[in-house]
Amino acid sequence: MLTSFGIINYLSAQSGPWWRVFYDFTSLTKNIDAGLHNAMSPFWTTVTEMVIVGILFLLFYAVIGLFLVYAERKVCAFIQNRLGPNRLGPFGIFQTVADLIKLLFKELIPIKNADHFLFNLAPYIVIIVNFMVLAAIPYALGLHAVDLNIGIFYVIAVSSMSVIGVLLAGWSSNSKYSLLGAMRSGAQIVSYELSVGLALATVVILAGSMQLSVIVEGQRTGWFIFKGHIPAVIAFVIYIIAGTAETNRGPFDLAEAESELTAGYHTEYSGIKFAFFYLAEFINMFIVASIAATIFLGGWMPLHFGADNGFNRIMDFIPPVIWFFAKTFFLIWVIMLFKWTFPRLRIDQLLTLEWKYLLPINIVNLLIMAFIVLMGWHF
Amino acid sequence: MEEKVKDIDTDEQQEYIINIGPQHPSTHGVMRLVVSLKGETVKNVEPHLGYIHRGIEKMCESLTYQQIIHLTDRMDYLAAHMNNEVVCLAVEKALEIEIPDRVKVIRTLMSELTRIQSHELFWASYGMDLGGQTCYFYGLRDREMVLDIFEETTGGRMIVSYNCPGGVMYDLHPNFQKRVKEFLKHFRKVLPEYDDILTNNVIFHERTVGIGPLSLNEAISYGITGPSGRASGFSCDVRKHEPYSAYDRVKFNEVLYAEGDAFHRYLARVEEMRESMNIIDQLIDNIPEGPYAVKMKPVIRLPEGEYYQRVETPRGELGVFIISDGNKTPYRVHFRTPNFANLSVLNHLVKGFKIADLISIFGSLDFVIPDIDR
Amino acid sequence: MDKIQLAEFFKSLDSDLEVKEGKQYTEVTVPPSKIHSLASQLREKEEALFDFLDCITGVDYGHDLGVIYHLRSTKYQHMVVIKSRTADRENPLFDSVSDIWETANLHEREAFDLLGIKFANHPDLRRLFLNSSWGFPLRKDYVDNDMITW
Amino acid sequence: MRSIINYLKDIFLGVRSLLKGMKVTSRYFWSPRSIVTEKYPENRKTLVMLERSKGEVIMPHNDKNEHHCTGCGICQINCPNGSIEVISKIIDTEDGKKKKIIDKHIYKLGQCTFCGLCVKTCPSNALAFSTKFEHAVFNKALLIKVLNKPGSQLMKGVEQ
Repeated sequence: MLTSFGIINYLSAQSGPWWRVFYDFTSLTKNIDAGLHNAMSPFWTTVTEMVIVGILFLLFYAVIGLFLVYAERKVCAFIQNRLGPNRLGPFGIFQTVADLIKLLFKELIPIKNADHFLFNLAPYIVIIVNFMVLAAIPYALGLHAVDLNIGIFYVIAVSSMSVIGVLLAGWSSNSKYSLLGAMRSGAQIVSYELSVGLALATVVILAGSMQLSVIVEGQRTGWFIFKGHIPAVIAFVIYIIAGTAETNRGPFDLAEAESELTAGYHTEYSGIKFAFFYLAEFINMFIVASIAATIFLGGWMPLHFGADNGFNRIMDFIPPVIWFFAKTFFLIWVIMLFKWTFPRLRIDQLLTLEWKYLLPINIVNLLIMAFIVLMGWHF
Repeated sequence: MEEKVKDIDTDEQQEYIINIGPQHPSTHGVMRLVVSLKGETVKNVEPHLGYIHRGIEKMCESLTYQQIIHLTDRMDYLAAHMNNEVVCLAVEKALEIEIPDRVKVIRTLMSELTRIQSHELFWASYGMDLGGQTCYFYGLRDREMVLDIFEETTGGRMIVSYNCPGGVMYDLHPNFQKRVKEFLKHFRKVLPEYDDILTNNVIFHERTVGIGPLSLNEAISYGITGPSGRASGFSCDVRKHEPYSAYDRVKFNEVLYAEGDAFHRYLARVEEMRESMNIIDQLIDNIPEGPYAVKMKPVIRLPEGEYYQRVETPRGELGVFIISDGNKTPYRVHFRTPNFANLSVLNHLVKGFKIADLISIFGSLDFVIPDIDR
Repeated sequence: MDKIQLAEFFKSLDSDLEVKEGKQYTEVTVPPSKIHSLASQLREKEEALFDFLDCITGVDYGHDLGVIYHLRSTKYQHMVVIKSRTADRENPLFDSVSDIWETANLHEREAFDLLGIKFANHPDLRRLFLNSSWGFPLRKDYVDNDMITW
Repeated sequence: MRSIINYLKDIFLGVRSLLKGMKVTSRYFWSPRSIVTEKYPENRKTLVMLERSKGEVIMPHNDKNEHHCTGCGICQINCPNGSIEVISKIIDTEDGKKKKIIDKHIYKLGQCTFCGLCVKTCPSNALAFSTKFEHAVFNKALLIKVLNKPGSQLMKGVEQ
């Protein structure tokens, strides 16, 4: 009820039609903040805002998770000449909701020889890490939970923590398959963290800032993938590959590798705890895609070429939120295409790919990018 | 069973033993592999069999020769036609019956279609074993067309039970030629796609080239036949060396490679699909007219003696050894199944490779578990 | 080599061998004690070169137990059938040929499992399909007490 | 230098092979016509089974409730796993002779392996395969069927 203060104030203060809000969320959030400040003390304002944001992110998490599960099943079905889910609702859109309900009601099978505390803790670590990264992503102009000045650094640092959850899950299950899967996952994520970091660093050089809002703003005259010439394209490709590897997906799903380790680190999990891992995989994919979209493809920034012209104004007509999600879902589709096309790598080949191919290319690429920026050859 | 129970704590080597199977996605059936690991490296693999042993050889001793046929379908269910054929050929040879040309050609055509569908399933499941799930659906999509051809003529899709001593059960369906030509046209179109997705894929190369190499001498000593043996350069095609049915009147190449690794075992199968299409091309337009079966006595009694007959199934050489004492049921039937012989090489091949390679090697040998267990 | 040459070849190896012209292949009968030496000779001799073991079949002849080997040469494509039988039903013992042909390992285990034929010097002679309390189902005197009737 | 060229060549060829694979899968993604899924329960009305499809063994009856089965029992002898049991009875015919006719032709669908020997060997063509394939029941006893309909008779003219 208190929040409606801000919205009312905002709407009454707004000059244009109500849907202008989709183009700029800054004044909306500011007005809500001001309204809350009028109603209560600064401490309680902060608490209320945190609760509101928390609830919004929980909802967002659930909706995106369910949608991505559905999308993956549909995408893989179309690739494989199948129909995919088609029973519940039109085109089976309620299939994942039904799956979720089923998973909620399923028994949580206790493992006799498992380390119960760690076993129960592991899924939450994975989920919490997801939330922490989601908070830093700019979804649209002004729709941004925290705009850290070290945004990229924070994203890299936090996302690499999810390996702890996976390792805990594998170790505490006291199962041989799980342990093998967890160890693979550990080696994999630690290695690919490097490539992710270096690929993002390439763009940081170009943008001159780590703050995500500044990076997006810097792409007003053109996305970084166009601005940075070939080095940016290479960095983008490397980021997508390394990001896919970091999410344990696609050709890099060694930690799960159902033809070798049945289900890898979450073999022993059941019910909603399994669902947490399952959802976390999809949210991870969303995170990787959204960061790639933000850093390389301009985030919520529409497709712009050069300074103010007719083309840019037509592009501006599409709201930034739609731009952001369109780019993200396109990248998610690409990552899904990887998974459903390629065979799985072996663990030593996976590390070879990282240390012998991606990392050297990445370092050279970084130098070239630094040189280009120094000489001012970028657009 | 006198199991060698290895106590992990007291074992100096600290072996890490995992069970792959009896229920596991990549054992393609009910089979248990006890794998000793050191890190991810396989030290020893011990197959435990018998989960679906049905005692077909014992059952055959109480059935007439016509009735045996329906049991052989259930050994190698992907090559049901060849399994039927081998018993029929043995019986016909024992009785010294001359088989009409039409039957020979029908059997050859059906055999080659069976080979194509079996290799397609191999392609599909091998891709899935290595993590490329889409392969499975593409392979099965095209395999369905062959199964439809089978169903139209024989009434069964996988378990065809189409042969009987003296010929085949029913005549070819009038649509047979048209359907086969449609299938060949479609398959020629999609086979390059198979190559794009899997054969030429760099990840697939990484996973298979040089994995589980088998030399020619080892292949012969271990009795590896079929495409797996031919990938090692072992010329073991029964169709060439001891032609049966109409194989003496068609031209085809025996696909031989020298490397003998998982990739060439795969490649041999893909190339065999092309050879099979050539064989079908040569025969499909000249199916001779005539009876589809010889009139046989209702009760077949084989003359006393021992009979051995071999055919080439998609997985290798299938032999049937019948000892007859002159009764209407055989005295002893023994099947020399290709998968059973091929299994013996598994431990030798996987030693020293990673656990992921175990799946790759196991898949490349293309096992059908009921054929091992019988 | 054709059948006649093969028969002569076997005579030259050991004059005691009982060589018979079967309907399909040359059939040689040897006593169990001589199997291993004969097998290694067949494998090694250049003119015969039986390097491929098709299958090993254990047979229960009612009173005797026997083993039948189908051997083939991949070079000359000729085939021979080696037979051997023993009257000892309690402890039928043959020499293992798994050191000559690796594939014999599993085939001999199968014969042991289903017929109770033992093979001396086999590296790993255990039941293959059934557990140790099971009888030997392919023997003619096997009675299945647990048979399920419909 | 050569090693660097080989290194770059490896990367180029590898990436090209991967892109080729992705081309195939993405082409199927964008072509909904290639979907081969059969929407089974919905298409039951239009589903056409292939005529020789072996669904179950039936005994065709004509409009007058007559069949061809003489009760000779050849199908029972030929069945490899005892799925067929022919129970016959002796009746007195009009002209006072004893005649053996079929009482019950019991067919155990749950045991049948669809080898087709009964249909093929029947001397009077009394048996046939139907293409019905939906046999799921909750009770195993329902899979034991009596093929001759109650009150049915041997068709006139079929040789005993």
